[in-house]
Amino acid sequence: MRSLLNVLVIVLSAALGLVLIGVILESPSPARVRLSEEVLMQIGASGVTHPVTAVLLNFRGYDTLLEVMVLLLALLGVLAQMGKQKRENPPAGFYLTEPRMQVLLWLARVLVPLMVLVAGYLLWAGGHQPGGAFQAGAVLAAAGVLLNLSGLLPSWMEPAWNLRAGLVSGLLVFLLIAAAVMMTASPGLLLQYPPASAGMLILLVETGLTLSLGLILAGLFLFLSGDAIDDEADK
Amino acid sequence: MSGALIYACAGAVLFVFGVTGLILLPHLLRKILAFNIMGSGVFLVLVGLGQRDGTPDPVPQAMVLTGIVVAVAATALALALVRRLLSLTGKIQFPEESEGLGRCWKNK
Amino acid sequence: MFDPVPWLILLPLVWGCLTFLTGVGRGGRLVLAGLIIQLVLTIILARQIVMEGARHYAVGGWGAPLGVDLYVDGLTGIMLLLTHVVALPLVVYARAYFSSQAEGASYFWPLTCFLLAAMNALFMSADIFNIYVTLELLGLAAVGLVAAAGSAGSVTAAIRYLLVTLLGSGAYLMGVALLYGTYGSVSLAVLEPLLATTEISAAACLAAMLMLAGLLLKTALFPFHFWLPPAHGGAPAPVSALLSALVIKASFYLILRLWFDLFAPLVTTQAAQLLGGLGAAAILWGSILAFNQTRLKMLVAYSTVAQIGYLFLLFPLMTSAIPGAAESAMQGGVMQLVAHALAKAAMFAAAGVMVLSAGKDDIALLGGMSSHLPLTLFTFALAGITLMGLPPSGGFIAKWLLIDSAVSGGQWGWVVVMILGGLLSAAYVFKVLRQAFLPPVAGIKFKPVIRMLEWPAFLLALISLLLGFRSVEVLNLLGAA
Amino acid sequence: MNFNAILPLLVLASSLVPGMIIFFLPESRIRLRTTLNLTGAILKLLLIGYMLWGVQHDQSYVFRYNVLPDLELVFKADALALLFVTLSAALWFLTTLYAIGYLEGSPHRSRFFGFFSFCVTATVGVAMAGNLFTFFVFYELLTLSTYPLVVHRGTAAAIRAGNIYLVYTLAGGAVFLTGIVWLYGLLGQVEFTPGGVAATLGLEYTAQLQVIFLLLIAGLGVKAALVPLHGWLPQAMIAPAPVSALLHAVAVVKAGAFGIIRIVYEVYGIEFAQTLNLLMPLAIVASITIIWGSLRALWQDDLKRRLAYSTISQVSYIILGVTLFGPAGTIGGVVHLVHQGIMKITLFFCAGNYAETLGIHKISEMNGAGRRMPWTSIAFSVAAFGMMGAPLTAGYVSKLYLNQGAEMAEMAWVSWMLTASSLLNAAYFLPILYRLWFVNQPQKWLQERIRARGRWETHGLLLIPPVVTAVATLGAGIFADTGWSPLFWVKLIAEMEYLP
Repeated sequence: MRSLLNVLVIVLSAALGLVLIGVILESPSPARVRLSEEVLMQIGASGVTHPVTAVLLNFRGYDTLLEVMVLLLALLGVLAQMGKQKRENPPAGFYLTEPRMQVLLWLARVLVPLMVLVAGYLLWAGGHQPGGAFQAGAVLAAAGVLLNLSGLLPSWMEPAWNLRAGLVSGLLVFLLIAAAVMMTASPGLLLQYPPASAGMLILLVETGLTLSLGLILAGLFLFLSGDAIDDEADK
Repeated sequence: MSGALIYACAGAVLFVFGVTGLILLPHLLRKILAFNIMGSGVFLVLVGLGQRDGTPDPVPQAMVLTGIVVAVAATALALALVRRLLSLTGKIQFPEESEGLGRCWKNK
Repeated sequence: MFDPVPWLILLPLVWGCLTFLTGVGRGGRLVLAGLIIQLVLTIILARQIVMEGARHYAVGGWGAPLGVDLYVDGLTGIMLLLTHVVALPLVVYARAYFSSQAEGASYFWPLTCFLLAAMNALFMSADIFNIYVTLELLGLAAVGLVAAAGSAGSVTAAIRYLLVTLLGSGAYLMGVALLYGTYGSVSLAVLEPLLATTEISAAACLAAMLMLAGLLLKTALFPFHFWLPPAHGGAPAPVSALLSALVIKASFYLILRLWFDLFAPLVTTQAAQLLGGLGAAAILWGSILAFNQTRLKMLVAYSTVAQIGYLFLLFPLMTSAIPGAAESAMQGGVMQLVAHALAKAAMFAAAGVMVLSAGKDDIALLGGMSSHLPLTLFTFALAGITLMGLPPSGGFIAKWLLIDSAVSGGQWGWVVVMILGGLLSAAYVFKVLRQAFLPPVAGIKFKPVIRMLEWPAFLLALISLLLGFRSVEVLNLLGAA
Repeated sequence: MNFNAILPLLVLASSLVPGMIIFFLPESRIRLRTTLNLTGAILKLLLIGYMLWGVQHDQSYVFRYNVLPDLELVFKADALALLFVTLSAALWFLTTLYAIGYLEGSPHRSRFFGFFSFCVTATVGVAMAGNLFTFFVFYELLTLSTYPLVVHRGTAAAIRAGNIYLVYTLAGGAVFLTGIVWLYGLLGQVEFTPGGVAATLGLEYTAQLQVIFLLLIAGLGVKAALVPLHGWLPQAMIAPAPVSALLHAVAVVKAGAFGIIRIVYEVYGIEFAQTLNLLMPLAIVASITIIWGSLRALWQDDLKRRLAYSTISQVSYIILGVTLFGPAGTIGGVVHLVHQGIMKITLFFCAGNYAETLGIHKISEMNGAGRRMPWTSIAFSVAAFGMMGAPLTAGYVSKLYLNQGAEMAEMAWVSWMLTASSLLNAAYFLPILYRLWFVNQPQKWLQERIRARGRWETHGLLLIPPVVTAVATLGAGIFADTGWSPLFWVKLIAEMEYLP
């Protein structure tokens, strides 16, 4: 029975794959909308020059707002799963005390400042070439993970108010700007940036996002790594 | 057939692999990986089909960026849950379901 | 004119951030206040819809196809109102619940706020990619809430739920990709006329199948229901209530929207009959399984599986050519959705109170409940009346409309299913009620519960019962175009 | 909205509101509970008295409310409604008195009286329903509000009886609903109108209308305990005596019978029903029920069970009368609705008295109880003679008109059947009376819970209601021709139905 079901799933999936490929090779509808042209036409009013950033933070900025919320939600889910035991003086990367790990330690000390620099650059570059808040945030988070792995940054526990503030600051700034542009203009719409100040506002949003995305992404790792160490210690 | 369509077709294959794996693989980490493969497949189709006539289209690219972040978030949550399950039961599998889809229909 | 649309998305997000800032397990009062404001906003919005009809809202001012559009019409208004009317008593309930039982309380408030934000965003979205994001939001928030109980059972249920919801949205997104590849847009307002006027393409058909399949999986329609009972039955009671009453309805709402608007040129009578058949199977099979349960919350969860089935009967009924039959089918389906949401929230809340008081989730331990917690048992019974479709509840009006539609359309098979389903639901509801009339099991000592746990549940049940007298308003709102 | 329109609502509220308050009262607030109960009951009687007066002076009391754009909730206090409302309100008052005495000191009384009031509200709703939809709403509410009363004792046997009760009534309700929705689909609105509304459809719908009739009667027949749908009734005897009294005499079985009256006269119309050949099959079913119930009653030793089978038989007199085409049949059937109610409630009150006072549940234990409890036993005897159709009692009047009706409808076999039934009635009631009065009492009563105090052979509240209803049984028979008898009122109703 079980194997029969498995075979059924495989056969169905294969069929789905074939149909999918067939459909992909089919020619598109003649009435197809050319959205990329529209993007290029309107990009002047978006406040940035890179089309992907324009779509991401202006034309479809609403998606991005929700996307930040997705990350925050995942973090909340992770936080709710944190080990409930109270750790005193959390041991950070205790398994890295062996001498041969010194290389990693050294590497981290060199790399982390560089990574922060790169993150800043990515953030700034996002306006006119590939880059932006998410990439910058990811690099920042990676720096945090590296520090934790090399024992320089302790794992995080139940976040205190300052860390919590940092985690939601990006979303709050985003919300604040979204509401502000709506209320100052009349009739204002949600996330409707005035073309004149759009560039500045987007940079503001992106800066806020970089910081808190870095924290959130790092948190996804750092809030749980302490548990891993606890489990290890239990053994 | 343009280059973009090759990506899209590869995406279709990845998607199917991912779906099959997600349903059939018993180990939860593999399921999570399968989900990521599935997601990548969809992203490839999205971008590949979007620029089938050769010019890159920023809209699907932005969508894929959003999709990737969503996938990262979901993966992180899934991993956290699986870790939790590991520390509660010592297993990285559904307790009553040793393999495959099967048990889904059994309800007690 | 004041426009509540953007605020219904922004405000819950703000509450979510603020409750996260206030700290673990805190912020219930803030959410309560926030929800009252939102309820007022939804009422204003509903009035606007009735007076001025449906409208689009261009986020960022770009408009489709470049920007993301929101769209509100009567159905949106109903869903938004329903969400807030259900959520508000549940927030009061949850505050009392988590004060007597801390398990799962830690991040309940921010997760709930984000859940509500996700639902508001989903109901108003008119952009299939944006809908994908809201679906994921909703899924992650729901999974987080289920997992928060922290037991092995609830974590397992949460993982299963997460994987199912990810599979579902993966399939949905593939459909979006195909539609974008073929038509170059993700806006419903752009896609609808394109699909309606051009020749039907294979890509559109496949996209429709993938998207609907993904949503069916999330709606837990038979035979995709396997993930629902452990997830809904294992979560803390306020979470179960939110999930069973509202979250399931969100994906159903999308099916409704896509089926009758975007994919209207594609769907066939056979497909509608298939959905109806699955709905019928869900009604019968879900009810039988509900009756077989020994745990109260699992019984209620399986009842959700069964009740979802009724919603899908409207698809075959809508194919009727008789004028009026299709209209009553739609009205009946929406009434069923609303009535079930209210009743199921009440029922889960009442079940939670009983489990809390008995200390264990076991129907056999309910003896004596009728004198220990008469109000809660009464709540359960009132909610049961709606589920059984007995007068004067909203469920009865729903069933009346659906049966009326089936009879006048000559589709007798569905009449039999609905009648049988009503009787089967009576079987499982009374299985609980009659147990409560028996003397207490020897050795069991009921814990006293706070009043604030009992009244919100009762209020919900009462609304579901009295809905029958106010259905004209609901249908007015539904009819606003 | 004028006062006449809200009057039907007030009648409903006079038991609903006290019921809701009582439901949430703590167990210990006995006096407040009693006050609420009796205030409600008296208020209801006063309101009904006012409406009775009004209807005789050509006032109409109609309340309408749109539940759906084309679906109305209608309460209408027409002559037929008032007949049933008066019966239930009067008997409710007496049963409440009785129940207060009967349940003294027992647990869960707030719950009991709460549902008791809901039950009467539902009955009144059934009576005043102005269309089929409204009727159904209250018909189902009646099921729901009586279930907690049936299982009130919380014993395994009570729960089992409750299950059987639910299976029958909910299934019946579902069938009924199907018929109603179908009929609404054909007619748009199904308002109760003297002379019927279905005739407008014409004969091309014959087949559909016949099936719908079958569905409606099957749904109503469950509560009216038509054979073979009667199985729940003897089981439900497990309930406390006031509940049995209510189920059998007023609320449940009468709701079924009353529904059949409405369906035949005011939905189909008696003439159209005759044209569709619907009356004869119903008459046959009713006759079978009459004979079957009486036969089964013969073999019961448990007093309440014998009375239950007697109910099955007697309620079908009403239905039989309805099917006899012609005014006399109508009068006989409808008046029996009232007469049977008064007589049967007397019997159940008395049965409760024997059980409560002396611990007697079986007929074989009733030897000589007449001397120990003379008033109860006199009341019992009067009602039993009434059931047999003895002259000077209400039962005689009913049977007289039923026989006339059979003659007018040219159905001679019905007269024979009625005679046979009367003989059977005598066969199962006379042995009881014989034991009561002519057999010596045992040395010691089974379980004498209430001692006789002077002239009070039992608790005063247990004694007054059966005596009052027994007097009413005689009154309705002796003063049948006066302007205040049920018969007079029923003749008015029949006139309207057969008005050319």
